[in-house]
Amino acid sequence: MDKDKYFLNEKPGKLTYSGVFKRIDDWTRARSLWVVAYGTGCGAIEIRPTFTSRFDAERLGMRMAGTPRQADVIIISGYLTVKTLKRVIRVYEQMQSPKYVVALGACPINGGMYYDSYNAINKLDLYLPVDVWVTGCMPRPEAILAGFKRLQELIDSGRADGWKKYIENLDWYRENQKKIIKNWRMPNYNW
Amino acid sequence: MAFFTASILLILIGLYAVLVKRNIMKIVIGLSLMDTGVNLLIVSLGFIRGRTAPIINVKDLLFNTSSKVVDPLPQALVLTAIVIGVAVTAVALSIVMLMYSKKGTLEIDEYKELKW
Amino acid sequence: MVARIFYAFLILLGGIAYGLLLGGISRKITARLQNRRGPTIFQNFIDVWKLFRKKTAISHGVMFYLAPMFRLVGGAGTFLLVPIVVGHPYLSNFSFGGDLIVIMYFMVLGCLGMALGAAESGHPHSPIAVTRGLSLMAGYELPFVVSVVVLMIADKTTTVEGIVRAQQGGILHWHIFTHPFAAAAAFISLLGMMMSYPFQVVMAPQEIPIGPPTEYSSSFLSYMFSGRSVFAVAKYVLFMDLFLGGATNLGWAFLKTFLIFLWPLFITNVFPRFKLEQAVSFFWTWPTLIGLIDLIRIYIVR
Amino acid sequence: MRKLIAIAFLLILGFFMLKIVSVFPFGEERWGVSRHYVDKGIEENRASNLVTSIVVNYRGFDTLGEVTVLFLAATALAFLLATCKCRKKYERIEASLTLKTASDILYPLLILFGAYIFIHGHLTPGGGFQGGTVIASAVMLMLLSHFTFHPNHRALSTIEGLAGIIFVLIGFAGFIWGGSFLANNILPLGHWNRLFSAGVIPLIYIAIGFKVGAELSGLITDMYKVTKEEE
Amino acid sequence: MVNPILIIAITLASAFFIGILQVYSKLWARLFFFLTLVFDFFAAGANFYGFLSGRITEPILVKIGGFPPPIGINLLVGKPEAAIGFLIFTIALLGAYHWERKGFPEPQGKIMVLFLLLSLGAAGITFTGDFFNLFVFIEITSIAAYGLVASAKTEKSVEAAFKYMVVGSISSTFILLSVVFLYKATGSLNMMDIASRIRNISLTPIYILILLMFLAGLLIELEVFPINGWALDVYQGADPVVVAVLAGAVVKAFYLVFLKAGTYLTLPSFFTLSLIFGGGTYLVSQFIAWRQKDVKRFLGYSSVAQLGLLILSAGFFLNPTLPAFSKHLIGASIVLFIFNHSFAKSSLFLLADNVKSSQLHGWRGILNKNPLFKFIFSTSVFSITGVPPFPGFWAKLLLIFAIPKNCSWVIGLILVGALGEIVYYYRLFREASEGEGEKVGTNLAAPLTGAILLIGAGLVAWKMFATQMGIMFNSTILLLLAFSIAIYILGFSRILQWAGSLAVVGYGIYRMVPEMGANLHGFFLALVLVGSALLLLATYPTSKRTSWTFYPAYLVVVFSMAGLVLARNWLTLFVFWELMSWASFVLINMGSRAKKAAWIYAIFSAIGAYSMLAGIYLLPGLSLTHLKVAGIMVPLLLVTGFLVKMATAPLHVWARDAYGESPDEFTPLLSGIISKMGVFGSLIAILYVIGNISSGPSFRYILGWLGALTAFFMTLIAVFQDDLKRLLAYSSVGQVGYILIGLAIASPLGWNAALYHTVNHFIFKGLLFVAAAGIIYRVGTSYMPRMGGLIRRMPLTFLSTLVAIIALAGIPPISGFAGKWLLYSALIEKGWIFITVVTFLASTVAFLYCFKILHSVFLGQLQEENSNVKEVPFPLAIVEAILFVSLGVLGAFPRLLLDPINRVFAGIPGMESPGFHYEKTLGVVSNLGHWNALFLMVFFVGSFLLALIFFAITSARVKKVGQLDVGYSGEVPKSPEDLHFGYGLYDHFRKAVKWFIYPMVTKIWEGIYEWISAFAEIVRRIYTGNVNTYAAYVILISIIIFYFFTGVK
Repeated sequence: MDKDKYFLNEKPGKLTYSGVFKRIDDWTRARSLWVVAYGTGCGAIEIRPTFTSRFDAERLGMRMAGTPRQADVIIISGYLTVKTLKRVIRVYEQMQSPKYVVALGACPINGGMYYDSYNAINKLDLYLPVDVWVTGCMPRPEAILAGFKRLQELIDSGRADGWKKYIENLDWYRENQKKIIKNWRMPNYNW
Repeated sequence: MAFFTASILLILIGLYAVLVKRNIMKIVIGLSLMDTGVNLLIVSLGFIRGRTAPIINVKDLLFNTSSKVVDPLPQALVLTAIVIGVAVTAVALSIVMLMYSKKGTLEIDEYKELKW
Repeated sequence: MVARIFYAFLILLGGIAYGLLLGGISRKITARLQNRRGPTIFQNFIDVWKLFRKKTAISHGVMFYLAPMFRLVGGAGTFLLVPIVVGHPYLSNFSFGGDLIVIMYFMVLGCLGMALGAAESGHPHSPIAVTRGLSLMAGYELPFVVSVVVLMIADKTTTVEGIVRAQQGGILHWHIFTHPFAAAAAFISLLGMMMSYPFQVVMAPQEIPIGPPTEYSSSFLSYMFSGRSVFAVAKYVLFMDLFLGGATNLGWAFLKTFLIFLWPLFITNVFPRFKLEQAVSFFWTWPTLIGLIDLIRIYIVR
Repeated sequence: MRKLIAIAFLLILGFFMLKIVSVFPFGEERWGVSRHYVDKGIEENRASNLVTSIVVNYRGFDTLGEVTVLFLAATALAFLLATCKCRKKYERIEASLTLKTASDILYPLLILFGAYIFIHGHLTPGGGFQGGTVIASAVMLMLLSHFTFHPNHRALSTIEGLAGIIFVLIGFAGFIWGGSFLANNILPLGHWNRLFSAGVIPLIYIAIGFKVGAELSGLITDMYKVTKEEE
Repeated sequence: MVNPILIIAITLASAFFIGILQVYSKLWARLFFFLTLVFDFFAAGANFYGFLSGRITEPILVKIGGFPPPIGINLLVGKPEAAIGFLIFTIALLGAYHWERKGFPEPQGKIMVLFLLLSLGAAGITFTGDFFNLFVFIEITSIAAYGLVASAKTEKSVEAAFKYMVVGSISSTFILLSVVFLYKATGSLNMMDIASRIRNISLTPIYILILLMFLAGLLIELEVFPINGWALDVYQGADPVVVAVLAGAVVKAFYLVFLKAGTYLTLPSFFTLSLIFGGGTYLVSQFIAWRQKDVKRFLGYSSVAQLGLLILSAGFFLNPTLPAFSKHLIGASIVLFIFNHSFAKSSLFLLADNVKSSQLHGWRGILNKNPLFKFIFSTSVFSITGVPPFPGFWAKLLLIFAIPKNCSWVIGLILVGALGEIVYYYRLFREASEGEGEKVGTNLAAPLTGAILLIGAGLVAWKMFATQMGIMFNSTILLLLAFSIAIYILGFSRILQWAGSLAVVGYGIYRMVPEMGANLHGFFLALVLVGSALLLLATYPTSKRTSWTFYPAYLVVVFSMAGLVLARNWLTLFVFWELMSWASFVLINMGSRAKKAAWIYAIFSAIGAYSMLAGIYLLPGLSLTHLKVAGIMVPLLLVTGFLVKMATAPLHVWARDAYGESPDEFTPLLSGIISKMGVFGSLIAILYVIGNISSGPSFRYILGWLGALTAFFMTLIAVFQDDLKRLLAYSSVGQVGYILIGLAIASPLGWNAALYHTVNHFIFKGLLFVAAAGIIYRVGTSYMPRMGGLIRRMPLTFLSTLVAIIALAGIPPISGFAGKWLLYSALIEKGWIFITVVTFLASTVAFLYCFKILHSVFLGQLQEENSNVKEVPFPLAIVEAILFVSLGVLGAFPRLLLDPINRVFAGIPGMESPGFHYEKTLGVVSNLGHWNALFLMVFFVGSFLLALIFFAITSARVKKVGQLDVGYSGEVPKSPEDLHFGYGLYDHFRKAVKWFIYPMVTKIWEGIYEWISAFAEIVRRIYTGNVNTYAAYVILISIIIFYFFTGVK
């Protein structure tokens, strides 16, 4: 595992993550979560109320990002088929660090009602490092907001490091991913 | 005057053939007629009333000739004109023969490949 | 000169901060209009910091790399060329560098830079958005030019200072009152310049999410964000100078620019969106015609 | 309609022509340069026939051109019909014995007559052209009556060319010895109304006679042959 | 001196002799035939030379038979007769030689006799001094011609011969009748004698009628419209060799008779008649040729038209009221016309003989088969259409300037006709140079001789008449032009030719240094020479496909521009203008798909040149000083000429394809410098002419509007071009529109703006076109959607293009802004506010295509097929570097250019003060505003670097990602093609502005073309092909002549 290659380590002699800068960084990251909501399953319908007037996720500093390049959080909203997984991985890998994964509903945890489906995955954390799970089938916006609140706490306290784990255990994740995605044909991981 | 009128009429008849006739031979005939008309006109232009031909074969004519003979010059000219007319007619006929050999018809309307 | 540069730097920082703040305010107001609480008005500062401090960024090539700098310098340059307080040793900025014509062309520099960078990313959305932006620019430039020419002819000067000076002596000397139609045209074209609804075609979230900077991320994006903010402030200040009689001190400047800032904000929140061709046609007809009223008046009265 | 238009055109044209000739009353005495020919013709050329005098000497150059025109016509005709595959129109039948015999008798006579005409061209009405035509009519008569009659084409060409050359050479002789082309002062003019008189005029007329005879014969032969070759 | 009678007699004798000889030996006959022709040629030549050298002063009078004129026939050979005689035998010799090489039709002897007698007849017509003798010779000629026309023995040729014969017989009947009537009326047949006798009798209507009858017969032979159907049929149907001799020699003899008739038969209505018939024939024929698809017939139309022009000139020549100098000029012009037409048309017909098909499509591409063929063809066509330095040009010029001012409508007629001529001749040119054609024959010696004679005659005419007309040439320019042509011989090695060209231009610069920069002329001279040298540097690598002619033509363009800007005289300017236009036509035509473009360019060049010529004609003086003219016509005509080259709307139609399809290495010059000649011209036109007319200000205001509309519409159209060069073409045209606005303002500020922008436009557009050349050279296409991402492969080109584009868009720190700033300042100062608005808008729209160039070519996705392209070739890169550095330097220090411009204007009254001054902090200060270029540059570069350094230190780690690694909704893109957005980049904008980009002007021009073609189509239907009809026309026209030109009712 080449940590320099993926910039997990700090650049020597530059502004570091320690001290007051780290504090500010974590604080702002927690309060400026830009979300790419991948509407994989029925959870997609819950994202809209979350972000609009009634529940107003924006007051937490969140907003929808138009492109994975600018996003901090990816929401896996519901069951994930093998076909979709490939896209999800690709989107995740195009996001810039630090980045977080929020999984909604039962399906990403254990397959939910699709536990025996031939093409729905049962355990998302075999393939992507999930920071926050929000259970329910589906979770209501309140629950989603609660999940994000939890994510903010994690970030603020510097514990949301799924992206680091992903890089560190990239080989393991890849193996799992390739096991289930037969026609791989994807560019190599960038970060 | 009758000579003049007649020869002009001949010319016009020739021209009429050229203008109206559809048969190539008739057009050539028209041209020939025209020539004849012109020749006649020339000769009659040279005529002087009461004079003889300009051939001085008698002694009497040797003196004061100009009051006794007609103008010889138009006659000389007409001689040339006649020969030229013959030549043109000959060439015309040969061209007509050639034309006929190409298309087998003398109808002028068939010879309109060149136009516009 | 050094002091001048130093103050200019400070003013620039102030301008960026003001711009970010205005952005936050606008988000807040929008949220309130939509019956939401909305983010804090300092949300933009948080966003910029977060973006600036992201750990990684990607680049697609040299132009891609340089474009945010272009954008920032273009915005900052425009801001610094427009005098905030005419005659003030520092607050008149670098307005000796050029007159209104220079400013109008300098404004394009930043856009051009960003367009180049965006285009180099190779993402199809970028050129779509850039071409839309340029087309829209061709649209709103006409009424704006009409009103600017009205002012230039009326005041017999092409400098911003001259135009500001011509408006001194009372509120009724402001061009917004002396040349109401030209001002109206300019303010309608301001809507296009600010790319607010109904002219929100460039960053059209519905079909080409966030437009040109699709591929930009992290610190690049934070530069762009700052550049855009200061650019907006530059436009407000310019409009203040052109139509609202300029400012005699910073207080007036803040007040007037804030008023100008409110105008597109209120429009943007109540209108749906034009298609691009509708937008261009709109700009080339109604605001232009309105502006022409004053232009013809000037032409005759002159 | 076409005819009417044509007639209208021609009537207008005829009107203009009549207008022109109406200024020259018929038979009116009106001398121009020909007064000189009439008055001085005998003195200068000694040719009784003034027309000949004009044709061969005063306006001899025209005559040279005239000869050329005829030569041209013959050449052009020969050239054009040389490869012509002109279609045969009707069957030819053998001429009757009477005709054959008569033409056999007439042939030398006609040639003789033609020769007479052109030799006496400066004395009597007639001359080279007329004589040549008579000769050619003799050839035509033979062609029509005899299937087997073939004038020697080479000989005709040679005669034709030589006669022309002689005409030009006589002109040249005038140029060299007489001071100008076709000058009639290189030979003694002789006496009025004699056969041997009028200087080069009879010589030229003889050359023309040969030439015209040969040319017209050739012309007729050419035209005749075209139809005949098809048989 | 050779006695003319000898020529005729010997020819006759040998004709008779050949008649004998051919029976025995064809070889000897042929030998004799040529011997005779050679003798004739030398004899006629000796006479002509005698007259030329002054050894023979009096006309040669030959008394045939020794009789003085009225009695006997006589030949009268003066200078014109000798000349025409020489011409006849030269053409005859060439034709005979050509026919011999091709093979005489059988029987050979006969055809040789006919041929000999044809030339003899023509010579006789020329020499004779007797009317009846004339008739005889006309008959000789005609009969020989009937035979020769039919000599091909095809259906067409026989038919043509028959028609010729019928109409010819009517003609000779008229002539014969009138000769006899003349004799009857005057008592003489001698021309001189009749002339003197006619003077003594009163010309009653009847006499006039007789003369008219003669003239009618002659007019039939002279092929005037509409009684020339037979002639056209002959041209189409007969063997081209025969036609060459007929058109080249025989008709000229008839023309001489026409002149003689006009001289001797003092016909009062001769002038009117020749004007009506000559002018009518000329005009109508030039236009009905437009729809003609048969090349030979179409050359026939051209012949007829030329003859019409000659008839018209004859009318003027014999007009007694003409001043002596004009008469001299017209005489010279007639000589040149005859020479030009004889050799050029004969050459063309002989060339046509080498081409299998006589249909237009059969000529497709034949020029590319044989360079010699191409040379002859181009020379002949150039000469006929009046391209300098060929005799046709001088002829036209002399004729036009000889025509008195009260007949100036005739000029219009001549020029309009000439325009029609350009249209169809260059359509043939276009067809013949397009693609690869069938093989052509190699029987080219005779036409080659013709072509060489044409060139020689052109040079001689240049030497003889240029000074007489007041055209002054700078000897250095002439030397350099000679060098330019000489470069041709280096064509075996392209690099040598290139180096040689550079050397010649370098030498030119060295010689011209003293002239440069001192005044307006010097300023443009510097631009032309230095600019061309730079652009020439960049031509080498991409000029592979072009021919030997490329560099000579290029240099001719360059030096004719130098001559043009140095001209102190309108006519000199015009000559060089034409030279430049046509040399650049040659260059444009070298583009492989540029044939149509070149055609349109030729047409519009001609429109411009002719209207300019008409303007110059109407000017009260020729020197480049302030001229007082009345009315708006003169400036309008002059300016139209210049606007064409500037491609100002609505005369811009040629520009798109000419710029887009011309060879890539030439386009920079076309856009960068040649278009600036229009600027120069407009500048001097505004300065010297428009400034002095009473409606000058409003005229200039209209010009300003033209410029603004050009700028706006061309810019708008440029946005939607997908072809790189076409886009740049429209852009170029639009930019020149700005210059025109600056010129039209005519204030110091405006002219400063115009000249500044002129130089600047040269720099950035030259750079862009050079870059385009390099890119197209590397990528192999100019279609932008197929490029993209080239920044990765051509960084230098991208950088220079970027700078050029910034200059083009006029964005501040780069120099392009200076022109914009000056222009807007001038406009606002002047108060042309609506123009200001339009101009502003145009420059905003320009950003659209600027982005398009950068994006489609350099940015976006690199296509797979371009993944291996290299940076542009070295010379191009150097030129790019020089130009973009100069853009940057000028951007920071505009005074480097503004000061020289101010010096240039210092000498012009009213322009002494430039309208602005310099201050330390404010930079350039005008009455209205200020602009500190250096500050902006420093500020921009400084803050940019600052931002960059700050970013580099503080930012996150930046990783370069792959080309295809873009946010693509999680998908993995397959190929760059899917991602590159190049095609239809501005489709949405198109919807918004669709009302503005409707190609109205193009449609209007096309409409004009179609309407004229349709009209021509209707008119040419009168040639029904039916001999009855032809005869009827003859009668009708005769009647009309008789009716209207005599008193007889």
